[in-house]
Amino acid sequence: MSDEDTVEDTVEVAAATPEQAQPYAELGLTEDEYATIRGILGRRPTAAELALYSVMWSEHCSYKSSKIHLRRLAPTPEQSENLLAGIGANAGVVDIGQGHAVTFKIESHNHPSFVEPHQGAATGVGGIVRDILAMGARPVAVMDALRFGPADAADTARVLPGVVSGISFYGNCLGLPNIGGELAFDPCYAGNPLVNALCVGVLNHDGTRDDLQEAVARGAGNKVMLFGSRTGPDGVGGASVLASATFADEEGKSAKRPSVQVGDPFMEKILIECCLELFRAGLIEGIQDLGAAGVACATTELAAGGDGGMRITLDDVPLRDKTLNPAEILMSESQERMMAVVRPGNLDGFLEVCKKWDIEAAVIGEVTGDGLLTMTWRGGTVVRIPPRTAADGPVYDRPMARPRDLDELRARDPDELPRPRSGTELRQTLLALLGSPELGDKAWVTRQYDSRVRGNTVLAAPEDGGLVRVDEETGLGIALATDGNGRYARLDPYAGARLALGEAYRNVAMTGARPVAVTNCLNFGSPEDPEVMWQLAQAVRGLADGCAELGIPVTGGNVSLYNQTGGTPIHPTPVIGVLGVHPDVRKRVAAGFAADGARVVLLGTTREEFGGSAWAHVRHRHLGGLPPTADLDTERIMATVVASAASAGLLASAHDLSDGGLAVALAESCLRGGRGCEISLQDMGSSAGAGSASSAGDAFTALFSESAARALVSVTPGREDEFAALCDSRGLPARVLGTAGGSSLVVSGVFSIPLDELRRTWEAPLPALFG
Amino acid sequence: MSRVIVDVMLKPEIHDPQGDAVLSASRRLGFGTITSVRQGKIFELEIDGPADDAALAAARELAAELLANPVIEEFTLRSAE
Amino acid sequence: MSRVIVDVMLKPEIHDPQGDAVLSASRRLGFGTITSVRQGKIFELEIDGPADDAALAAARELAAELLANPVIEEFTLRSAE
Amino acid sequence: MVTFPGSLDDTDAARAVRYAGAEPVPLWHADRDLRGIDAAILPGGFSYGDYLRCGAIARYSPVMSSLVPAARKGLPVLGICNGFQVLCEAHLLPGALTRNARLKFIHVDVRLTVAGAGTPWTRDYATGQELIIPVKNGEGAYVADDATLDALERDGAVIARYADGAPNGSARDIAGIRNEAGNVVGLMPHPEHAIDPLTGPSADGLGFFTSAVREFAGARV
Ligand SMILES: Nc1ncnc2c1ncn2[C@@H]1O[C@H](COP(=O)(O)OP(=O)(O)O)[C@@H](O)[C@H]1O
Ligand SMILES: [Mg+2]
Repeated sequence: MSDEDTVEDTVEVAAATPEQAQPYAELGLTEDEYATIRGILGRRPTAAELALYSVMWSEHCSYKSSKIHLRRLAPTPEQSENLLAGIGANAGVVDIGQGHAVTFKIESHNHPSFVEPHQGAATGVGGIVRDILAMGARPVAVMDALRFGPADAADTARVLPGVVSGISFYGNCLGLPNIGGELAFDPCYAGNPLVNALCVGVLNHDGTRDDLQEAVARGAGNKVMLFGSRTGPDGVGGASVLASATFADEEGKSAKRPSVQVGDPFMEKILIECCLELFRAGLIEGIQDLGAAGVACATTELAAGGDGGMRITLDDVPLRDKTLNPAEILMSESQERMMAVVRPGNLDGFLEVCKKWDIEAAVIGEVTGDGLLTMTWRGGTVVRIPPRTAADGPVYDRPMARPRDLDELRARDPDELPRPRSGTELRQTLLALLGSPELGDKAWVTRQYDSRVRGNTVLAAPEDGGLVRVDEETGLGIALATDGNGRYARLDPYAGARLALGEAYRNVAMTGARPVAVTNCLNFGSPEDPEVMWQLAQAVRGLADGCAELGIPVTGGNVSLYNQTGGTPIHPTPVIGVLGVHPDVRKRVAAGFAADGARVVLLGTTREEFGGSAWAHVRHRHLGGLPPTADLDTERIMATVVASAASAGLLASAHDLSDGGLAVALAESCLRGGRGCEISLQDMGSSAGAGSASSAGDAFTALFSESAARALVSVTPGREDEFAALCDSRGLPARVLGTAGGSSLVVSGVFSIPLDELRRTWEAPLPALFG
Repeated sequence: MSRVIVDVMLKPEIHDPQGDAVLSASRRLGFGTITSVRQGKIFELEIDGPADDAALAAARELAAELLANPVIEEFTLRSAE
Repeated sequence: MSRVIVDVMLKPEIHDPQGDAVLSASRRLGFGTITSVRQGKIFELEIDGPADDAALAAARELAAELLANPVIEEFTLRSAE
Repeated sequence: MVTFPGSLDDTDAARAVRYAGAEPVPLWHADRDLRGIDAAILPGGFSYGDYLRCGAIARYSPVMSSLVPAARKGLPVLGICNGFQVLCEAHLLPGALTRNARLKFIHVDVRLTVAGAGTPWTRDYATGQELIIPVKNGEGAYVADDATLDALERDGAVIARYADGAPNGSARDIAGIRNEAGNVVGLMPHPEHAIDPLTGPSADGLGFFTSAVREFAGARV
């Protein structure tokens, strides 16, 4: 847009024209923020500086509303024992022993995925993969946690298939197995789907060779390299920026800039291989991926993390569109780009590797010693700022208020809902849950994902946790799960975060792995709404307390705010990812009943807990009461029991209980193993108090309550006593329910459902909706 | 029976990795004079009745609703003899 | 600088699931008069120099070698003004 | 083992070769040198992003300019998924692979019936043997004109079929074919993902690799 003859807004021009009006509000800065910037610089910012501050100080990049709360997540020394990098790095890194370290992180791409589902979701995967790569790791797997409006809503038919095809297209083409994720539906996400993507990578960390990379620009004279795709107008600003006086040259003539970024997974794939080769050859001093806020963010963060300053020649940025001006170059969100700091002596080697992979690379500047980030364009200085002032951004302590409707919501007790009583009704209830989009088979989605590529996937969806082999010799592996439940968090955000943590932890534990670290994506409404801020603060507190109880650290994450339709925020939805270490993946445990005659055992305690349950949601579209109690002590004990039992070979299967409770878990273990079971509910549902153990009311609680910290296992035939003794020694409640085998799910005296019928019902919902 | 052809191209400012890949392949094959490639989609529609305004209007509506993604693409109509 | 457009279509005897999917979607949307849809690819080439025979020849060669797979596809050239 | 930019299942196929008892030799797409290999595998993936047509751009890489004549002279070549697509584009095999019938990428374990056990890649199987092997592709529907299909069937050049119907719309449920001489084989499903029940649905795919290894072990004696 800037013609040769337009005068560029340089630092000198800015100093000489202090009164010139600037479109700070259109760029999303408040009057106070604008004044702060003027104060920092001692003059008005140039157009390029304004663009840079506006993106760096955006909620997305600066965490200005959430930072004050996120501080709670800082791990204690005890929690960070094996932490090589934590919050503040591109992604946290955990030492898993045997010379391996693992880095993982989850990130949102909610808004882009609503505008253009396919490309939005695809570039979401691309972005999180580059974060992992920037730590020096080879990305080895991805996961996706998805939430949409009602499954049968017209817009869901537009958004869901597009999001899934985008994740499939990008992840498959990158050669990263998709090992799991989530799929949930709720009217609260109708205008605002949640698309959270997780990536995990593995790096060497063995004393002789350490692949860990840092996002820093150190050493005056070192070169700043931009490599990968060319910079185009992708994602620049949006209408408000373009409508502004400064950014459009002539009324009406301003080229329309797209806010949609298009992903190029092939470029990302060769970029990954190129970076890994650069790391191996030791050619890089510091590296940063380009995500939101592109060159502005990468230069600022590298410079802010370094020991000097940085000088950039914007003319040297390889452009796809020659008409971009400095502000646009800085803000462009073109995908598949990385920035590295390279010693002059390594420059030739660096370029050689890039050439081998057919990756375009350019020297765009160098590290200086003056403490400033300086950028020039056509000979003029268009940016000169102290980089930390842009990288750190403001911190807000926004007002908080407990939601006015919370008491009313909690008073809406699920006890008032009509409960199934007879065996026939209970049978129907189970089939209705299994046949719902919420709880039905997710294969319509997961069949579009390659879960096998790289040949190390031991468990993937629909197992509780994904499990990936890291070392072929020893069988060392990593397990991952993501979980979140917006309904629970809506009823109680503190408990909701702990429940999500507990569930992800439990899912990882079910594979036989030991949970070791946490990442999280906090999806909330507008921070300017005090009720949303209260939810956020509660959820963060819940997560922090929960992690402390479990003794594992939060290693990183992402906050996505402004998730709302009109004035209505989504349910607060903290999505928690847990990483586990599996000592030997050959001893993994899966969810399906694997042996005829195996004793089926329920671990944990069942209480009458239906607030926010799948039953209330699917059968009655009801949300009220209190969510289940998060029992992290039991989660912890259960994880150690399952890990010991798995390594001793005591378990034929293990499956966590969550949405839909025991009934759904039983059905899933039957379907997954291709084997029925016969169980009895004698004495269950005890805390329902009086009433005889065999009454249908108790059967309902036993089957559909969603008490946390429970699991359904089957025991290797012949090892029953050992397993019982193990549970006993750890004080873990373990109730024998019956045995696996046969071709029906039989609950004695209540109902019997042939596997065929279960399977038909379970497989039906998504194909019926999406073809 | 009439035939209408709908050409769908990415908007000029939208990144076209496919076109770029074809361009670099064509360079490797020695087609040095080709300086840019953009890849799009083409739909040949057969419509009941003559190639009149009504047929074109139907094609245009279909293109806008289904064939092109207005967020990133634009389309043009041609009527084939 | 000249522009040549290459249209690549599946040969008529080759099954076109994309076209069929568009056809059934168009039926669902109520476009009853559309009786057949075939989907193809379009390549817009920019070629150094005038739109002369040499430019067309280069485009034809590229189409034959790279843009179309002769086993299943056929192509036509157009020169764009 | 050829690696194109965008090859993905190359490490997996190399592992399968190791499991079969041979040494995988990496070949880089930009090198013409075949490094004295006994057999070549073109692995799955998305070479060059599969942006034009799957395999269309890889076909013109330098390594293919050496591989195509070597294959014509009898070098055993196995193309898996994307590799199959490259072999068709390079006209080492007839026909072409097109978009899946339902237009979506599909990853599913399928039952295959071995139809031609006589190639260097299938000797360890019996004709009629059933295998459980994953398919995963977006453009896996094999097409060719009827005359070509008839010829393939007449010559016994169809080496594997989908036993329960093609999940991707392949003509006549064809999952894999060989060339006339039998040394070049293209296969849509991924045997390298079925070499160990720990990481795949079975170990049924290993036979493709042991077949070739046995061939050379024998030849050298
Ligand atoms: N919910 C959270 N919990 C913990 N750390 C967080 C959270 N959200 C963000 N972070 C951390 O803040 C830093 C900046 O996050 P982000 O802007 O998403 O990274 P990037 O710049 O790589 O996109 C990262 O270290 C990230 O892990
Ligand atoms: Mg980052």
